[in-house]
Amino acid sequence: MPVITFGEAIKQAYREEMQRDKNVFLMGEDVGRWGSLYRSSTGLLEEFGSEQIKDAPISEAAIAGCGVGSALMGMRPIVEFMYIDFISIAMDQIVNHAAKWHQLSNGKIKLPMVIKTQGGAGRRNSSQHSQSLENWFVNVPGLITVMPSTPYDVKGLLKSAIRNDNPVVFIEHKCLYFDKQEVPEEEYLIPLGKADVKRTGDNVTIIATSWMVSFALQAAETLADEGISCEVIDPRTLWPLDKETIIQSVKKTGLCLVVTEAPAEGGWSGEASSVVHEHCFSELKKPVKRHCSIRTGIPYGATLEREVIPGAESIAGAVRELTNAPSSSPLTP
Amino acid sequence: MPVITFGEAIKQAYREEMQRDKNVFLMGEDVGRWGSLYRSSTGLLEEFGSEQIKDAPISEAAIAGCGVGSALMGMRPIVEFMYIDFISIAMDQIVNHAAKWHQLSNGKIKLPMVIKTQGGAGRRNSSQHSQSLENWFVNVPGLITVMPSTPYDVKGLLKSAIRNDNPVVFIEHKCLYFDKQEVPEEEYLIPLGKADVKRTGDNVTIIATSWMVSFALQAAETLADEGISCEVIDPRTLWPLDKETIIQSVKKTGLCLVVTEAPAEGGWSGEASSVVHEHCFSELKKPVKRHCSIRTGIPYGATLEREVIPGAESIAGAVRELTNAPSSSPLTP
Amino acid sequence: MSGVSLKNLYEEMLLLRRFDKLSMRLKMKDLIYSGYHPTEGQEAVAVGFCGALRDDDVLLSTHRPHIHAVAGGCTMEAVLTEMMGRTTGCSGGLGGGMQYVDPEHNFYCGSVVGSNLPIATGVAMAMKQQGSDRVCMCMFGDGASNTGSFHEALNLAAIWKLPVIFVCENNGFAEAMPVEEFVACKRISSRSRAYDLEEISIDGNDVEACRATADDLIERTRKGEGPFLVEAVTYRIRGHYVGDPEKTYRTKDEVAEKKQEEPLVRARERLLEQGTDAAELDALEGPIKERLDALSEWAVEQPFPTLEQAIDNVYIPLTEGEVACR
Amino acid sequence: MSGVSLKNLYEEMLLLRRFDKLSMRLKMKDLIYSGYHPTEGQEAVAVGFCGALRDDDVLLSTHRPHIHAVAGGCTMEAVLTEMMGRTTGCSGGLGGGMQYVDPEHNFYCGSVVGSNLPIATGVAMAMKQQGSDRVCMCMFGDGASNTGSFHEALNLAAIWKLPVIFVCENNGFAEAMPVEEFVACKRISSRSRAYDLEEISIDGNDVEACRATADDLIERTRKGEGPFLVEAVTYRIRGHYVGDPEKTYRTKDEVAEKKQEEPLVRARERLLEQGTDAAELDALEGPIKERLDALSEWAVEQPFPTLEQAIDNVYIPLTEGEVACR
Ligand SMILES: Cc1ncc(C[n+]2csc(CCOP(=O)(O)OP(=O)(O)O)c2C)c(N)n1
Ligand SMILES: Cc1ncc(C[n+]2csc(CCOP(=O)(O)OP(=O)(O)O)c2C)c(N)n1
Ligand SMILES: [Mg+2]
Ligand SMILES: [Mg+2]
Repeated sequence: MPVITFGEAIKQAYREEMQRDKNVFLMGEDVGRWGSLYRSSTGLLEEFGSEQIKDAPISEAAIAGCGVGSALMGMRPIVEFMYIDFISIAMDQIVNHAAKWHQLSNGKIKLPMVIKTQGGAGRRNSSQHSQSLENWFVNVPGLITVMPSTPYDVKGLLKSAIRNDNPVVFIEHKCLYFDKQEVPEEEYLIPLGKADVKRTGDNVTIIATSWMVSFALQAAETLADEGISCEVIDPRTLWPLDKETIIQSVKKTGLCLVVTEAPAEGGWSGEASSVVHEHCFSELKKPVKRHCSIRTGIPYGATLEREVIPGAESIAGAVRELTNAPSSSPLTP
Repeated sequence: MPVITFGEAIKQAYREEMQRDKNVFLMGEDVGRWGSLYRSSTGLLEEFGSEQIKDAPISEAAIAGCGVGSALMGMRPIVEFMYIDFISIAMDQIVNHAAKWHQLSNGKIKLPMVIKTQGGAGRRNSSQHSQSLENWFVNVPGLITVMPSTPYDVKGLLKSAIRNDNPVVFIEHKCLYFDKQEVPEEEYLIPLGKADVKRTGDNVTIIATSWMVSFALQAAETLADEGISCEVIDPRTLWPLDKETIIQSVKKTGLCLVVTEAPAEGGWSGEASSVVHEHCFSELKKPVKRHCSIRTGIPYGATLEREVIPGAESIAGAVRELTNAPSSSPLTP
Repeated sequence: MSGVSLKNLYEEMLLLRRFDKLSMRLKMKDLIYSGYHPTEGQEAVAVGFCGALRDDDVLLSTHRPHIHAVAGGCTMEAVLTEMMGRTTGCSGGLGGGMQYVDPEHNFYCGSVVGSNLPIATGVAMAMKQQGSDRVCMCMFGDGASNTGSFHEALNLAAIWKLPVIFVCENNGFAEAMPVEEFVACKRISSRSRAYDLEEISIDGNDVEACRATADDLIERTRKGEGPFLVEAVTYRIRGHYVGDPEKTYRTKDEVAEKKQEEPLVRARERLLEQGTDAAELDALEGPIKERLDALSEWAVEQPFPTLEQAIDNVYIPLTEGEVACR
Repeated sequence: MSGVSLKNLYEEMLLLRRFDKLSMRLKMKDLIYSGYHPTEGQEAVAVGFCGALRDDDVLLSTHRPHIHAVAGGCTMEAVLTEMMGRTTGCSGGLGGGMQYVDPEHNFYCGSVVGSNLPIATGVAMAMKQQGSDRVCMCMFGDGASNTGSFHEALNLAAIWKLPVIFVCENNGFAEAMPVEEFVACKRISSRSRAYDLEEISIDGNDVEACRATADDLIERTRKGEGPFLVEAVTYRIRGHYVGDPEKTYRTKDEVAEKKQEEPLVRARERLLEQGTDAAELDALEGPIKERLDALSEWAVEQPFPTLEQAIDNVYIPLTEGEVACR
């Protein structure tokens, strides 16, 4: 199987879906000439022409509106927002319109629209270019929210998102574009709404999203040497949440850590934690622990931003804390 | 003590603070001539003039930006967004600028700005005018989020918000403006960040926000007759959350219901529920239950919107479910 | 004028005038929920512009949509019962009077001021790409011309030469805010200059001028000469909504004066000048009254949506058999 | 020209040119993090406009702010070390090269395109209300003129006659997007018409024209004649950022041609014409080099902020003794 980058996997998904369906098009600032900020669409302008690859002016509200309007007319737009921080300008279109029209038409209108963006820290971009705002969408009825963490996943999930008839908010992470992985040449889809157990284990369940998944896996590796066996779950779709996979895991392990890059307070971590408590209360040995970014604007600079967000080491620390359980609830795998 | 409406209480807060400090001003669409949609500023244009009461064009981003810029210059703006649904247009200014500049100045700049709006269902305004979007702000570092539920509270909290040097998102509920209550004539302030126990009880803690508080109290009344004693907590400030008051209550009751008008998934209810689990795990007899709106766009019409959001009856039902505990954890007040 | 006589236009306007009156009555009886935004005085724009579209063109409106909707081809039944929250409404009674969609009649409206302009660009972009000669028309107010959405949409439509006609219905006010005070330029049509578009400002109370302009711009748009921005100057005779404290921003005299120039008065005067009999015009009222009486009787009998209808279509389930989450 | 000689202006531009070069070198060494947006070719606007302000005026810039900042009164030390993420930076090294604030020098910039325009209206509103004759100047690009924020801010400033000067630095591109293709009007200055403002478009490579226009507009703004929108036409000689794949959107020839007209070349030519000695101009380089060498040596020694600094000022605690939440 060829080893490709996350960015390349995105491009393959674009290419396959654009070939398959001429109604699929990508629109955003510099998605054409530049091929997107992280080069996930380089060459596609030449390949598909300006009807399917559209460079758009710096008009985030209009870009989103174009998505809504063209989806209404049977197109399958992928509208890209260069940084999730700028989606703040397009929220009206996404929340008040894209998310509402299917319902307002009693199901007659479909709005197959992918709202694609990237978020998170790690590239030293400071607080206006490094936010984790996924939670805004999770709480809005009518939207599906996806956060892929690997090249394999991003390809299969993006293809599903493009084919899905709902508005799907698809949030990549700026630190993942150059990650590499084996990705099959044959076509595959990954269903939305299905979590992936990225590592199986018995002592603790770690639920981690997006970039945090890789750190959770690293932490699990470290902890394995210490005799702590971690199961790492990547929900992939934040809503609808695959509760089953999560519940099954926590019923087995009895301990759960939720890791997000977004600050804990009022974030999706509260959702995940609540779901686990609601469904695994009697199996839980301790309350679910949330391990998230410090509640601060992401600082600029070489190293600080990594200190304010979770990392492999801090995750391992959080798991150790969880598993050094009081004698009343000993570690029984 | 005079009995006044919620709207009148707001006006009193405006008046007192505007008299006290000429730098305080209110700006928004039709806050002047009309005196705001729900009449909470009628007469103030005549009283304070157009420097302190400013009618603004339909330019939500500019209104928010005006708040940021003028606060920077030492003014104390109150910027009003007629419906919280339209704040979707101003998110960039609020999240990327208002919330960040104090930190970017290493604490030198203060941004004393009240971002005032109203949300929620109940006035038959349908899905683009009835949303509960408070959670967007709770997850953003740098913002304080307040949701008052009574005339007494709104006055004291609004005065504190105006005097506070942080950007404060102040969310009223469209169904509360005509509620009446005794409000003292003497000046008083209610500190931000302090929850209020609206009713004491022993069997169940109900945490409810905004309009939901009144339904929780009604439900508690009903349940009292059935021998179920409810403690009703109104957090008033969603962030920073008064964890102490909540924890103390749940340690006593051992059961907890969180009621919000926002849908549960990814909402603030997950935050509240997580906090309780994290701190009261051993005292809890059952997992915290979340009772929230159905995940749908608020439907128009005479009655449906009340069916998709929690009400006194459905809250009572949820509490009954909680308290009909399995024999292993009997109701022991 | 595509062969439509002034008398026909007058009759259509009259129908919309009476439809608005009926709606106001129903609002007063609390049979229409939410705010009702009356349309009295703005019928020429609705009939002139929205009525000029072909069936397969797309019309987008805003928070004051009902006469646009009816002039644009939606049935009065569907529009009225939507305002009344009944299942026979355009949106099955779930949207109400400011936000509903009628895909069959290519009509869409929303209650966030300015937001329909970006959507219109998307509609027009699809039309162009699909190689059709369809046209998108987007109605909005003077107040909406101050939104960022207006600007972003106009620029995008202009650089991509999209088949969309933006119709700014300048009715003098945005709620209580007089246009002179809140829109920085004297003619909203001068905003065209920011996009290298023609400056077109017309008398929005003159139904013939409206229709002629609409016909012309639609034809030119079909030929690929779009987009266009046109300002139609009219006047909002009623308050912004039923219950509006109008005295806070205008005098009764101003309104009375403006009533002399409203589209029905204007069209009637011209018809009389042209030799039409007053009695002939008065005779139009009877059938309209009958039709609206029947409509209203029918409307109040229509059912309200159920809770299931309100939660069924929030999103399209990912898997077969998945039920709406509660 | 407020008594500033062309030679002085030239020298200031030269300093900014070399400052930019130094920054690019530091960026290449990975001592500046995040994207670095070079300013070569745009010095006339910075010196002409930002340099014309009084100390107590307020200057707002955007994602390409460093020469605005320096011309506007911030120290090179604070600006450079901010880009390098050191505690001596304007924002203590927490903001980086696109978003920092220097309240002492009344300078503020942010990295969201267009967002500084609404903030400028707020600053100007406060100035007006406070009865001062201070002026707010807001720098932004051609690309920013397509944002909704631009439009909302211009309208608001115009209806309230605010003391703000919006300076659109049209450098030909927004990232890889050529202005001709993405801005619907030929001259961005025609957007003034949408707000009944004067259309002012000047040669942004002519530092004397820039300064003269700035002086004039600032004076008029102090007298209450604002707001103003001015377009200064210049050219971005470097890529949008260090590493920009420029060949995707322009040719080397185009850039070479434009280099003939860049502000330093232009000013130098004029100075020579006016009889200044070439050697005299060349002699300006030495002291600048020394100054920048010293700056750079000093800068790399400066400390990085601590975690405490990064989390201490997220918000002002509600109660005495409250600690930043972790
Ligand atoms: C973005 C937004 N801001 C505010 C409102 C509240 N609002 C409803 S109608 C209206 C006035 C609109 O004025 P205009 O565009 O002139 O249309 P008109 O009402 O005159 O038809 C306002 C401010 C809204 N619906 N959307
Ligand atoms: C709202 C927003 N959208 C997109 C971006 C990404 N971006 C950064 S700079 C830039 C181009 C800006 O062009 P222009 O305004 O002409 O300024 P210039 O870079 O030419 O100085 C873009 C699109 C951004 N920072 N903010
Ligand atoms: Mg109007
Ligand atoms: Mg530019």
